[in-house]
Amino acid sequence: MSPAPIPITIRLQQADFDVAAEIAALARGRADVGAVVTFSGICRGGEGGEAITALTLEHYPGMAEAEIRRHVDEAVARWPLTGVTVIHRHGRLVPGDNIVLVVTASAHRQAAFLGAEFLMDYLKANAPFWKREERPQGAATWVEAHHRDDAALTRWKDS
Amino acid sequence: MSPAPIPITIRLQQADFDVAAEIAALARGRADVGAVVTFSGICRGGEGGEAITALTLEHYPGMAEAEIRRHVDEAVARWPLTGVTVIHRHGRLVPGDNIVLVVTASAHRQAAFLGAEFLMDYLKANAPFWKREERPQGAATWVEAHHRDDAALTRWKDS
Amino acid sequence: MKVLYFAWVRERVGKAEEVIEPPASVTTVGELMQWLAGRGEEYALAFAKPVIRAAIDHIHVKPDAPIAGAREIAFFPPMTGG
Amino acid sequence: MKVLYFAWVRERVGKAEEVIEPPASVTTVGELMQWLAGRGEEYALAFAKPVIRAAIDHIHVKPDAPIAGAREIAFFPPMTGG
Repeated sequence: MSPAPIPITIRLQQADFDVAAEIAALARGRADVGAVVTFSGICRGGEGGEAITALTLEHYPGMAEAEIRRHVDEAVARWPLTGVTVIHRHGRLVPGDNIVLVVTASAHRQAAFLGAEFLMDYLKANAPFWKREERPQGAATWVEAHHRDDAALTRWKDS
Repeated sequence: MSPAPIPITIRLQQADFDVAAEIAALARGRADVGAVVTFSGICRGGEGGEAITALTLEHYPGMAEAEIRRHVDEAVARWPLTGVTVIHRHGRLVPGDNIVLVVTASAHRQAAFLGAEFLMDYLKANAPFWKREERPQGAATWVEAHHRDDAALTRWKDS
Repeated sequence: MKVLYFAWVRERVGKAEEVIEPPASVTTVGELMQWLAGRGEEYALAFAKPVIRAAIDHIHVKPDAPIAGAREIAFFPPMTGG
Repeated sequence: MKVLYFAWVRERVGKAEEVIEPPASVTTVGELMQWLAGRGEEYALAFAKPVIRAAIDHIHVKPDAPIAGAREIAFFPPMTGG
């Protein structure tokens, strides 16, 4: 018997998101959800002492949805999740703005935590998004990828 | 230089909580928060095929707050968190009701995830709360502690 | 010395708290549990299971912990919060 | 064959997408990058760094991936989303 399909939502949007509404969408009216984990990524105002005034997120439409969907499907195959929501914003954001939301629901806490961490690690390293930072002085610069984000993925490799 | 104190909120209450408001309390107006993780524990309607109609949570006032505070302080010492909120409900709850909320904020995602998982593992095994389940037939019974919850703690031991 | 009972320990003893005066020969938490178990049928039932946990002044303790100086000792089943 | 450019690859090339017709001798993603790099100064600049990633029809690929049958090939820097 293959498991029943679970609610999966993936949205790329300029608009902000509502964490409480997304939690409710996965938990309301369900008696099998015992644990909901959310991860909110937020635009910070600086990095290593250097101020950032804004962040522009460019993405690859079509591939971004497909790449996120592949990883959500993998998370659902690996852990007994009852629902997954991923929302990634694009466009120009300022410090304090939400960037990304991952919500995972499950009967128990471990699956929900692992699913959310797995998805965030893969979003950081594999989802086709690029950040450009604006600073008080000087031109905007593209953020360089962190080695630590690739390193984070080794945790999820089989064997 | 000792680190600046961070916002820590611990509440034991009968009332429900508002996840969005608790996230905002740790992130709004701050330029150093890049990651917020929430864990919501929710009353399920059954366990292993047996229906549950309600859950009553008894706690040890005074010790519950102190025990949670000790573990929040340990989490803050272990990871660079910028804020922590723990809310645990008590009294009678029905399936779908929120039971517990942990919110952790940090500059980066890893500390926020680890802090939240650590706190949930310790809340499950060490915080003085006891659950009594009501079923459609028969008397209410006290939930037995799970060995897996004690096992989960071994992950956080030093060395 | 104030003693508190929670969950099914409370239900079996039939009260949530009481003030007790154990003899001087009772020096540890484990000895106190044995002494309490001898106070009557309801106590014997409450303290029959070896799984009972204890806390002194809000700190988890093991059966060999000394009770000298304790203001408040609590007995309860393994915790099931979260 | 449609080619897309993102982030600083797009900025250096000076366009977001174009249709190209590489010679038959260009069979892999890596060879296509070399061929593109020879199309002018802006391409040479865009493809100078070895870190550039590629995707064929929305799937990440390595430089040795064959381009035969590809509808859409994208070039971009390492991703920085999330």
